[in-house]
Amino acid sequence: MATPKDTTPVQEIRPTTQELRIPERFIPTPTIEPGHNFATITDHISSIVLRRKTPVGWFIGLLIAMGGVGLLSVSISYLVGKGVGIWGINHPVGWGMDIINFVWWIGIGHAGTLISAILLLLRQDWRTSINRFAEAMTLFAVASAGLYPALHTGRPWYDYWLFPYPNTMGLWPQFRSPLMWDVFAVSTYATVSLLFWYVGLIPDLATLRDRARNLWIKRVYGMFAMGWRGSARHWHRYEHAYLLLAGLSTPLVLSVHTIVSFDFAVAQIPGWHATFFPPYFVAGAVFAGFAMVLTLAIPARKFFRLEDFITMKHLENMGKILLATGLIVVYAYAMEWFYGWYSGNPFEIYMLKNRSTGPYMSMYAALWICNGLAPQLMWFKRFRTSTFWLFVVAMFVNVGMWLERFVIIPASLHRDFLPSSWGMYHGTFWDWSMFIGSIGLFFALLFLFVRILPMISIFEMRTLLPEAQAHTEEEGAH
Amino acid sequence: MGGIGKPIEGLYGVIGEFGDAQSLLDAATAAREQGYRDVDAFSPFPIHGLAEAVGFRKSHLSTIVLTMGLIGGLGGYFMQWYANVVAYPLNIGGKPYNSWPAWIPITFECAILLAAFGAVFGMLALNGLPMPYHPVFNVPRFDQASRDKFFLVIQARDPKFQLDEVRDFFDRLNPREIVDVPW
Amino acid sequence: MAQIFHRSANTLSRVTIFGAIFIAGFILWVIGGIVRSPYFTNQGVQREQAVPFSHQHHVGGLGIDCRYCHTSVETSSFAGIPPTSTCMNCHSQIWTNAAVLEPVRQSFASGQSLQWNRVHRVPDFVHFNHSIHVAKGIGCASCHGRVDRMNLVYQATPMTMEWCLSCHRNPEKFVRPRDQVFNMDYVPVNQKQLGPQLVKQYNIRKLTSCSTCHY
Amino acid sequence: MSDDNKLDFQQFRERVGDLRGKEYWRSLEELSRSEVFDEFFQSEFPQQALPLEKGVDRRDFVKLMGASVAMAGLTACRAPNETIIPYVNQPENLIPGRPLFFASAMPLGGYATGVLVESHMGRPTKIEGNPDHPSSLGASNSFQQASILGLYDPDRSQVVRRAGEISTWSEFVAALQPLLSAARTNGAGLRILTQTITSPSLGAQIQQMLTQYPGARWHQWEPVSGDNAREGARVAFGGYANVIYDFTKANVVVSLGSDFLSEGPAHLRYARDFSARRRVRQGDARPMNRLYAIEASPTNTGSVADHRFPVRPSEIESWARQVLAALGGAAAVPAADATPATPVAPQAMARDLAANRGASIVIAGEDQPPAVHALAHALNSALGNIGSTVLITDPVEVAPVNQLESIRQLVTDMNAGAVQTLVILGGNPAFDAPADFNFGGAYQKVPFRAHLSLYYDETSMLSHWHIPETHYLETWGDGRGHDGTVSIIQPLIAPLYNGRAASEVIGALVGGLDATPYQAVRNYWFGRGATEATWRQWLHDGLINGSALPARGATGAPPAVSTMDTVGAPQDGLELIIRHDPTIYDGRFANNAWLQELPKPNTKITWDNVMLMGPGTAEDLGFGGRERDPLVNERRTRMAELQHGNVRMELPVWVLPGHAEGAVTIFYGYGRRQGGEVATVKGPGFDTYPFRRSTTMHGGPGATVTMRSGSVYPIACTQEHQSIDPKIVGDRNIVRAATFAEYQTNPGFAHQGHHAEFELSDASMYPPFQYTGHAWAMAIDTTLCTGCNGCVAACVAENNISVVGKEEVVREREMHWLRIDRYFKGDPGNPEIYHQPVPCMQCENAPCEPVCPVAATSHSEEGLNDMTYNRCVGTRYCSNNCPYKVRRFNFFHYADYDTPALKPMRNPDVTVRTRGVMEKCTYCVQRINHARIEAAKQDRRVRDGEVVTACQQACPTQAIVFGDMNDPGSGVAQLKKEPTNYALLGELNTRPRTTYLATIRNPNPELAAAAAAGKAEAH
Repeated sequence: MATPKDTTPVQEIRPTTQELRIPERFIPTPTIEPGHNFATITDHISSIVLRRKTPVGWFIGLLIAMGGVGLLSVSISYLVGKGVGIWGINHPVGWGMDIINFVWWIGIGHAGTLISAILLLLRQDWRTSINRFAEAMTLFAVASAGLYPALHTGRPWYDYWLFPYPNTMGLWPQFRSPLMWDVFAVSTYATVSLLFWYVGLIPDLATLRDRARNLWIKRVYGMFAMGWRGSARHWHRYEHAYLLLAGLSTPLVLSVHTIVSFDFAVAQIPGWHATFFPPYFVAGAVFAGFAMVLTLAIPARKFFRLEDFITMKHLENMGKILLATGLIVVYAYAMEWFYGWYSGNPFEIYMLKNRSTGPYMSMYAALWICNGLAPQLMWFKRFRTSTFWLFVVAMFVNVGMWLERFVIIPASLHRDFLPSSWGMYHGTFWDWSMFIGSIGLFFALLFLFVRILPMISIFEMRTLLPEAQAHTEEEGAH
Repeated sequence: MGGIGKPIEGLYGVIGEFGDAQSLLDAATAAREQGYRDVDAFSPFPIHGLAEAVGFRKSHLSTIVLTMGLIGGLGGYFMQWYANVVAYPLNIGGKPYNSWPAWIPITFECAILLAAFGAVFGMLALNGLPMPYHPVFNVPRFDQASRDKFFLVIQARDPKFQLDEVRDFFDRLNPREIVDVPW
Repeated sequence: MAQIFHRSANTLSRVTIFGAIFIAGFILWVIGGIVRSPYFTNQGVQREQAVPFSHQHHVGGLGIDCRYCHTSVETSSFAGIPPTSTCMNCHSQIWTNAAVLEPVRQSFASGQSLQWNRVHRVPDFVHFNHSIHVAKGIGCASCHGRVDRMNLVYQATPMTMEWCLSCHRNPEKFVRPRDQVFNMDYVPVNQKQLGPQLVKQYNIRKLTSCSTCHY
Repeated sequence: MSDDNKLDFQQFRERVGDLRGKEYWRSLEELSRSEVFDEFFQSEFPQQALPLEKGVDRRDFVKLMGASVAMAGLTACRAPNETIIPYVNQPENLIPGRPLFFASAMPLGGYATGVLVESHMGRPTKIEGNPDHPSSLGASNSFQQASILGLYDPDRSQVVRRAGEISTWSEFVAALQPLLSAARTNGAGLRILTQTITSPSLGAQIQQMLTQYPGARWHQWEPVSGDNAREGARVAFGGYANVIYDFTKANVVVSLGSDFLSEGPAHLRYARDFSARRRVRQGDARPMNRLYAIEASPTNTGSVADHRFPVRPSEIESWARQVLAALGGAAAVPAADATPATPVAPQAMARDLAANRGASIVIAGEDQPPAVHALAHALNSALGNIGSTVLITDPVEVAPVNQLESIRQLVTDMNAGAVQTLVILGGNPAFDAPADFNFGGAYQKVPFRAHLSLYYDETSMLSHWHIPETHYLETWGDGRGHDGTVSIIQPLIAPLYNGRAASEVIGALVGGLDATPYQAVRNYWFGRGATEATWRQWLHDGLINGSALPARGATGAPPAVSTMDTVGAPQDGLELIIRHDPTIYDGRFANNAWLQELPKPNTKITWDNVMLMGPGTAEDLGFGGRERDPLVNERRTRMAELQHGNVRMELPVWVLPGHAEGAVTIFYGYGRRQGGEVATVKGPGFDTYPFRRSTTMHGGPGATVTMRSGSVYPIACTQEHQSIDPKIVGDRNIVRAATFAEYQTNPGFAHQGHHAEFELSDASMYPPFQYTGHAWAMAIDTTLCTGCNGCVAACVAENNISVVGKEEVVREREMHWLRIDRYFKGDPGNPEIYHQPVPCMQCENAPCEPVCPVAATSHSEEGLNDMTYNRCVGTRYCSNNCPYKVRRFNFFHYADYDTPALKPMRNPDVTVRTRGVMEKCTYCVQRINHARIEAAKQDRRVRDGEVVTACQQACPTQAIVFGDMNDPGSGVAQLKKEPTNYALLGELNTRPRTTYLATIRNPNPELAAAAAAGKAEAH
């Protein structure tokens, strides 16, 4: 039988916009630049993964990240060997950068699922080109976050006591504790995000399986593709499952940071004990998450020439989201003052006084600048549409969200009820080394991801093309 | 190549390759109209209406997910109730043994977790995945199915399957090519 | 496109998935068994002693009361390990030159203590008190087993926390009349009826607060 | 055979039963001779009458270490193989696993205070006061509590040394002989130097020695000496005398720089008596006493005074004179005197005193010059207090001398080469003798130098011979209390480190009699009519009844005060005050980590000595709040150079509100160069003895201080205070106080007005938990707390609390379960000072519990907030959520598992905590459980007073009361009904079981009015 190999190079097929019959609304800021078809999309994205030669920049980046991982492992060994005393924590400040970083990472870990799930339900098809990337980021952020609760305990080798299992002590976890809620929320979130991400990957893994030339690489991708063959029935169930997952992830993603906020809201320390923490934290998480997506997407699209797929439309939308969530966060900051004043409670009032004029006032001021002022630039289109300014603002927000957690955790603890036990908190070398290390871990994973997996969902990109539209007669009729 | 009316040894079916989604959809519809039942279509992305066109009726996924979710929720609550009320009741900060409000978060998380498992593994199971080996992979150009080509297969086990008729049928749809798919 | 996997891969892949789940469950089950096994609890592990002292002979045979040697069992948290002089009370009269007793005579002459290998050991963060258990009608045999039938003493019960709790939660299942505490052969007759009655009589409380044992 | 065996056994146990009742207070002597047992064993096994001359010897002790069950902390789940090592001959009455209590006495500064020592299987583990002893009445102070650590201290000297080389006792004795024979012939050249001695037996030995060597001389030196008191008494009464005060009879007390509540041999007794007149209760009509304190640097006594006048040291005398003058006393006010800040005060005080003739006390501080002491006596006689509230007895010391002159003489002779042999019995003169004497230099001129001391210290370094001294818990001895009551000191354990007692060294000098300390003491008293019975009674009681010195009749002629030399008018410039350190005393306790880590009263500084000054003075020196507060937040402070005379030294500055302006206080005792790792490395501090010259023993005018801007010094202070706005404390109703007058008109003041908003609220979405059975609770009377630290030290000793060291305290990681919060109120120049002991509140709605993910902290059915160390994973969430911040976390492996010497010291009833575990006060649950078990064995409820927490037991003023809230008859239940009873941070609905009785002070209405008037003018 004749089997002519399809060797048509990418450049040859470049129909014009007219030929592609691209709807008007796409022209100004399209989610995908004109001139693409199934083949070009497929080849471009998969080639990033499959091309033989790895760019030098990637190696350099991975090397630096791996340095961070090294630092992390040193810090962890020293921590387990010596005790949490190597950190700056003390009485009264029992939680320092360990929990700050945990909350910070978890917050960042929200964008992915949010983009994938909620924007999917909202039929925001511009999400398509960034969701894969964001989901990966989520997973790696949650991985970094997970380090801290596990290692912040005084005796980490007994952490397994937090899991309910029948034991010779006849003891069980104490489920009234928000930390137990954390255990379940974070592990569920990690698992579901992983599944969601993997399900999204299956058809693309099949694509890579078919594109790869080396048999073993084919087999590896083939193994994870689980023999996906694009059957119509499979596609149907697949989309159904994906939609259900999205539906499940949406409340999940909201619950996770709600529960993280309970760690504080349930306690009665002034500055923690506030009923509006859940929405406040969730908004903060989205805020932080999108900032991190921008921080990563802007360099990535440049480096891998993905401007065609991650267009200015995406960046601008994310800028708008930054602005929206940023305003919610600022509202929360304002409410803290209102509640403090309205309660007339001396402890609350002093807590606010101490935040704004106490030893950590500089932190609090910086927090307002980063999370309050910087995002306001997003009101203006010329900032929203400038990758430089977007990146700058995103960086401000990243820092700001870390400061927010600092202000909430140590700055509330260090002066609580009895002045006799007031104290100060300062991060030590090991606090910072562990933080930097976790960032290293995050980026190391990210670098590996972009090298071995498609950072943009290929099959979903295909559906964005007008050719993807097909109609049965009945539909065609009217 | 066997006789009329009965499946042919070693033949899975006949597959036709098409250039775009529309023609695949039309082909699938045509095949159904021809009365073929064991038809399947392959595309690089989900095509609206294609599954129905090849005779897909209904997915039972929702039921599975709902059941799993309920199991998860009830199980989660039971776990907490058992641990803190039955197994070792302790006076924790003067709160009652059965402090149900404190148990809502974990109940919820457990429900979500199991429901998600239901969705993913249910989908895979219903799709009969993993299935790394499948006859259609024998089709030389089938690797294009995950790029930009569209395929329609009529299986040999279809009661109406007649090799020549099927080939003719495909010819009429003028696909890029027609291939017999061996087992 | 050529097949990249053999036909068998289909079965194989499914088997591995289910196999993995099964194996994980199996391993957990095994661990659960191990921590309850003598390897961890030392239950039933006999320990060599400098002097092969036989409770079977002294208690079962001669019928010496537990308290003759373990003098402080009713007064103190610590039941007491008899001083050499206690051994010599009799063995200065009988078996005065039995070879096995040489270490005892040695010890008494030199003033160097006999060294016994500890058989029953609760962790240092558990504060167990013999006297109150005896006073509340918990028999020696309930925890230490039929010592009168042990040639070399071994730990008869697991002595894990869940084991302690089994009685602290349901004392009525184990309590016996005070005068039977030191009786090795005591067999409860209709504990169902006697137990609750004794619990009331000795006003035994269900002590499951953490600070009952841990402080 | 088994039957009659059982029968005898029955009797045997009955007898044990009889004896057990008397277990407490039992003496080793009694232990060894209990007829019941002898007879029993005689009859049964004649060949085994067990001889037991002494207590538990070292070999037994080593065995016991093996036998004791709870040795170290949490271990792995896999049990290691252990061996049990029983006795060979078990002492009767020693019931393995049960503590015994023995009466003894702890000497300090020569004076012996009765104690009860808890002994676990031969290991002394805890000191309690002896309720029968007049100097303590059952209370105990931090020195006594910490002496347990002093006993086991591995840094103690363990061998005889000759010129630093290891030697033996017999070699020392041999080396002595030629010298002694020489001394015997010409007599001269032999000197001994001791500290203050009240021990009759030792005194007798020394006298015997002096008669044996006519030319020999006996010198005494103690840095914290009573010289001024002695001289004052001599001026007043024409001879050395011992003055005893009876505060139970005093309505008005005037303290002239005296810290009688926490210093001096009788402070425990005085604190008890004084507090007896301040305990304000419903339906108790007795008026509250009133305390005026005139002092320079704040003391515990001053901190609880109803009126505290911070004045420069030199002004105290003029105050006294004005009061005396106002009373029409013998002496007019010398014209030279400056008039004090508030002229109205002395008159008012005088009127108050006059109104309470015979029922008032004027007491002068040990550091005050003789003149002030004399004036105090003059005032007392003028007020007719002598004979009623003030008793005069003969001196308690064996040979009272002016010790400054005594050591001056010694040094002169040494320099003159007149000293051939010097034997120093205890003390550390090379470190603590007056700087201008250069004792060390003179000492080295002596051909034969021997030094007996607990540590190989600065003096030992310079000695030919060093002999390790026995700790008081290791040897026999005797001593007198503040009123002369004699106690026999009996050992709890054989010398751990081959120590020798002073009596043994004297024995060696006298030659011939090589009596053991036991024989020495025993022979002395049997020589004075003691019988076997009385002797055993004394040991049992811990004192010789009726051995107190008789009070002299009131001296007719009022003391002559006009004649004596006066300090003279206050001068310009700063005045220097030199005081001994409140926690490590004169430096002898510098190696005691418990005392080093004890927050010093009022300053709350640990591990260091600082230069104290008032806020105003600091401002003048350019170290005001703006410069100070940021540093203090960070547990840091500035260095300043202090110059006095020709001595200059850089010292860390610490500003203490209420410190007299124009004066600075420094503390001596730190800066040890030798004598233990803790003393020299972990807590070195600064050696301020150079400032202490024979002319400036307690400081003096003419000091200059200059700030060193650059250098910053870390201070391990457990409670920052400069940065705290008193308003905050007020807003939060942490301290609730009123005057006695206000209380009488409105007893419920603690729950009214602003306080009303901060009451316990029962609002809860859950039904309250029902506590049938016991409900343990505590009430602390803040009126009575003097901040003396006795309770804190007791808590450390009882609960095996780890020492963390200066660096960790600087990092705010101190581990004390019980802390004494100190709050200032009002004018920083002269604030009211409040002490508030804060243990775990044992909240019924404990915020710490619901947040623990593993139920490591939970509630017992008796309402205790249990902390299960072995279950704790260390999330620290509980500590974060504790509003009182009483939880303590083991950030590192603080507990010392390795040092063998420290293992037997630990309380076997309390788990030693490991790294990564939270810990906290549990109301001494081990004591509760012990009591509950004993009660349960007798089928009864635990009686009130059967459980006494360590802090309660130590407290000299009985400010802490613990018991069963559900027992209406219990003391604590009564106090909870008091109108002044309030819950700290009650509005948080934590329902704390520990509550406080509001502070009540009794200021002089006249002065209050005057003050108000003053304010009015100001506005």
